[in-house]
Amino acid sequence: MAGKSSSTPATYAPSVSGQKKRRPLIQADSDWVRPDGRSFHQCRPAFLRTGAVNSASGSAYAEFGNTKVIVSVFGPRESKKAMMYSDTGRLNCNVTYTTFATPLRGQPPETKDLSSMLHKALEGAIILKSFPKTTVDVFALVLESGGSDLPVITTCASLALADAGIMLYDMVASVSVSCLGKNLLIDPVSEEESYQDGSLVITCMPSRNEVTQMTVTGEWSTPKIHEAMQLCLDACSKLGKIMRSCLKDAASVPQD
Amino acid sequence: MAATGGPNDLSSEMELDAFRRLFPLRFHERHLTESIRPDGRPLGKARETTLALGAVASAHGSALAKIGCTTMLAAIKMEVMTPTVETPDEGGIAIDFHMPPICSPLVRPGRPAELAPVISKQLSDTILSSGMIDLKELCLVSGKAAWMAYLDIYCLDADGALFDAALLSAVAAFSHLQIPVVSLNDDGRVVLVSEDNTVAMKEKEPVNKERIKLTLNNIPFSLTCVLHKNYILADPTSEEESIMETFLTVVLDSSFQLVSLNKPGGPGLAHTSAIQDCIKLTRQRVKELQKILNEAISDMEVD
Amino acid sequence: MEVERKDGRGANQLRPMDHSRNVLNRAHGSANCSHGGTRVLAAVFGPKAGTKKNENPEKACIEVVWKPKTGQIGKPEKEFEMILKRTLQNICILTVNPNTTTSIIVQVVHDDGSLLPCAIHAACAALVDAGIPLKYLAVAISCCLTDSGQILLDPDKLEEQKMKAFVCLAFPCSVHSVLPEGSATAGGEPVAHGLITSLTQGVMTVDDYFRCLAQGRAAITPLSNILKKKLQSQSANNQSIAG
Amino acid sequence: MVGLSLGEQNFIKGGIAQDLRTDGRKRISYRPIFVETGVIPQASGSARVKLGGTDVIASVKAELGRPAPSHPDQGKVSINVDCSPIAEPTFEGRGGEELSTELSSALQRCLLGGKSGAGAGIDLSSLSIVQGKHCWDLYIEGLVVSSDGNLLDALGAAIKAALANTAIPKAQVAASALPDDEPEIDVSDEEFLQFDTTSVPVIITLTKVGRHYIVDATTEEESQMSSAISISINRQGRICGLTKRGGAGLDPSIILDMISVAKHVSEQLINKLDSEIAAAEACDDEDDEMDS
Repeated sequence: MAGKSSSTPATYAPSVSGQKKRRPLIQADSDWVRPDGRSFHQCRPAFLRTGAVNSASGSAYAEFGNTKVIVSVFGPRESKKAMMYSDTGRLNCNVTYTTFATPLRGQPPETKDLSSMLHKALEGAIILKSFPKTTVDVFALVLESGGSDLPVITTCASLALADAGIMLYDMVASVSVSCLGKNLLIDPVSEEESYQDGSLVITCMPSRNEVTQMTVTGEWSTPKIHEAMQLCLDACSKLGKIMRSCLKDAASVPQD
Repeated sequence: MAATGGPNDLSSEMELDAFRRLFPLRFHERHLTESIRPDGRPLGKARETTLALGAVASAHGSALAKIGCTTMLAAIKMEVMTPTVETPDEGGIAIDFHMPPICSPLVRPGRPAELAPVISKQLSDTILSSGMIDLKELCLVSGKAAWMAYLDIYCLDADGALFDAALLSAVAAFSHLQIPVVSLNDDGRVVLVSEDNTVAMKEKEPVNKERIKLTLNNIPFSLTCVLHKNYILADPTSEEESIMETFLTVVLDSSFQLVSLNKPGGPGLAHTSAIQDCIKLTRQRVKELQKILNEAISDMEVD
Repeated sequence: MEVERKDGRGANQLRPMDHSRNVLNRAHGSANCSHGGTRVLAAVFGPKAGTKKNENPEKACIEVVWKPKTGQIGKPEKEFEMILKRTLQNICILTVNPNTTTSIIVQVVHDDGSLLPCAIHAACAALVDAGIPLKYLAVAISCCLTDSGQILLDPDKLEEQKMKAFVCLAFPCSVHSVLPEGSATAGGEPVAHGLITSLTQGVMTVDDYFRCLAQGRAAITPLSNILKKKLQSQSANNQSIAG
Repeated sequence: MVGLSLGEQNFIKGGIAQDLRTDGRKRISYRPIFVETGVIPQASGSARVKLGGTDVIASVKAELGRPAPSHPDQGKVSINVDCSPIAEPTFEGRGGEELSTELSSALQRCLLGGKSGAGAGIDLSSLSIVQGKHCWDLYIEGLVVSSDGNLLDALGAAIKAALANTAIPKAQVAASALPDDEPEIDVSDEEFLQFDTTSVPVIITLTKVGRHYIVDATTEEESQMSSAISISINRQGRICGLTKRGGAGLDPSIILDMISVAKHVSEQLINKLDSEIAAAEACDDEDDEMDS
């Protein structure tokens, strides 16, 4: 029997010879084209679908270009024994990556950070008082990481929560913008993210026009932040419409 | 709820779902007497199976297999390893089965399901012992460099018969596998030969120009049956699995050789006649799955 | 075509077997079982209150911990644990003490081939020693298939690796005493012919498998008599000590 | 956790509404800040900051390392925060872990800027010694000694003071080394390279309670917060990082309003902090003269 060697020998991924991803030189507002041909203020095509996992009380699948995420929500259930009594419900988020999500086969380090960011993004939108003493578990699995993963995870999670019938103040949409020199690139792909100067990620409730989470890195002037926020907010409202239509036609076609 | 009148008349006026939740075994046995199952399938029929190749762009070979609601995503990433001394011209396959917390309510992020390592071992035993892949094809430079195929299978939705769906997705991922073209650069490291920088190609000719696809001989397919009081149910859902716990997993390869027959105990006993029926069902299932796999491969070649 | 075995045994000849019970004093039940070179020690810690998280409280829950000889618990050990647990669920009467957990710890002392059958025997003997109600004893045998298609019983480690394929089978021990007469011949076949556990490794043809099944079943009846004699003789002198 | 009765909660909210907080401060005024540098001799630089009841220590350790392949011309900086259980009983065991990861990622986001290194408070290229081969790795450690709210601002100030106190030994390539193999670095222990911390941003946390927002909230005020924003602003008034903590949603216009208030407050805070650091450095040098 070909016994599998218990400890797999050290392996390395053959990297592309010679070519290093240099940051493309961009003059101020030249007509530099983004790697996938989009204009600066154009988001990737969004594909959203609910009911991806049958054994979960609510689930959703989201695909933005190459970023593919599945989120499943397990409805209000009894929380862990260690937890004390609390008259508001609790939210428990967990984000994991598949081993083949990133081009290089390793787990990206900041999954713990992503889980707490997802938790902060969603806790503002859920009516926690509607399920006291219990916990809602939101688990996300990133099948493929193609850039701006956290916004796609947050959007897909809010769709899964709606599919699970959890009471929400409003849907939650999230978009990220990265700044490259003077230009603002919306919904960046992982290549653009690797050489961005700064980034701004906004999670907001489109129809209530409230921001539940916002993170900025890099150096920004106030007018730039204002312009970037405006850009994100109307992208979020467009995304909110797409999510609503996705929920409507999921409800209209009876579950087979 | 005094059960004076005996549970039979009680079930007649009780609402269907309550009866299904309160007396699951009796609910299923009422169906078995009419040899039909709650989701309308006859006993011997498997659920509707679909296969999609190339589901993950960042992997060298990937496949998404769906049997009823059970969904498995398998992906292969190729990395270079130095072969062991005893087998200088053989590559390696590392197979791992993951059950992320999204696939079923029983799995918590902290505690992995205890079924996952068992299925992972059964999968690697089946694939390695079935001789589907000749490890010599994974060799690049004998003794110096060979391919290590990392096959990772993720269960996206656990609704019974996990092993069958996992094996199908693994086999499909191997048939979709594209081995990258590589060449050896001066200090002995294997590097990708990307099409555009042809200038680097000049002095280093690609080592494995011709071996892009793996040849798969006798491909294993499996069917899990549940034995319950001389009934045999093929391809159980998770509800049927949790109630009737006697499983018999038969793995046959495309030339109908028995790769493995696995009955891990459970309350029921398997008599020879029951085993023969299961093998007959599995033969039928192998033909079906073979057709589905060939269709998936053919329309992958088309586009 | 008769394949000559290294240690001179005949094709159907088993290795010398030795079972001894009550070897550990702290465990509720314990047994030491050796088939030729393979030795396994099993300990049972009696029904403890409460069942684990996802277990069914109406039935007794069995938990198996498999301790390998060296190294930590990897995937093979997890698989053995699951198989042993399901096998013991078959032979134990689970409804006797519901909502309890019986934990069985199997420690591999030395592995010289056909490890699982030896572990099953050790676990059964330990359960008997602990006085856990059992429907019947499980008797296990493993047989391997040479390239020429000949079947050898109870292979040792070297034979296991050399052979084309090997099958491990577990049958219920002859069960005349416990079950009422009618149910002994379920569906025209004596219950003893039913298969509790079957685990195969390596590719073989279907009728090879059925030949292994028949050969294994033939070897079961003498094996179960030896087993029962050993257990009864042991319990006899236990009474004398206790009495 | 501090258990506040309903009366106390209304008292706090009412006070904030009338711009008079429980300890007499205005909405945008800070508690007294004490800075002490050089508290840990073995570290390359360290500082202790007391912000009212909150007391944190930051230490910077510089070590030789290899630059990351993606940025061969820059050094590496890693920030790690540890909440010690002496600060609060809930930090016992793994309790403080979640808060410390949150604080470290917020600090990382505010001080290190984007992936390409632009906008970083610390000039990473000044850390490089030999391009691609050797560079300085800065390990910044934050320790929460006692926590009375507003931990992030205190840690930001402590790190800024610790960096000001940091002295990195000068390192050159030993002349005798052959050009192609690993050049050894000899580290002189007399001349030290002082860090210019003018561009290191300072972190302002604005906590929204009811309809108003306050600066430098104590633990009681933080327990009443509906949401909070931490903004890091450098001397030129540019925003180097922003993190919205807390649950409730905020209207975008309020966020912009908060940013402008933060910019206004940051000027005073930066001047005050620089004077405190200069004072601490001065009394630090006096101690050296006294005992040398």
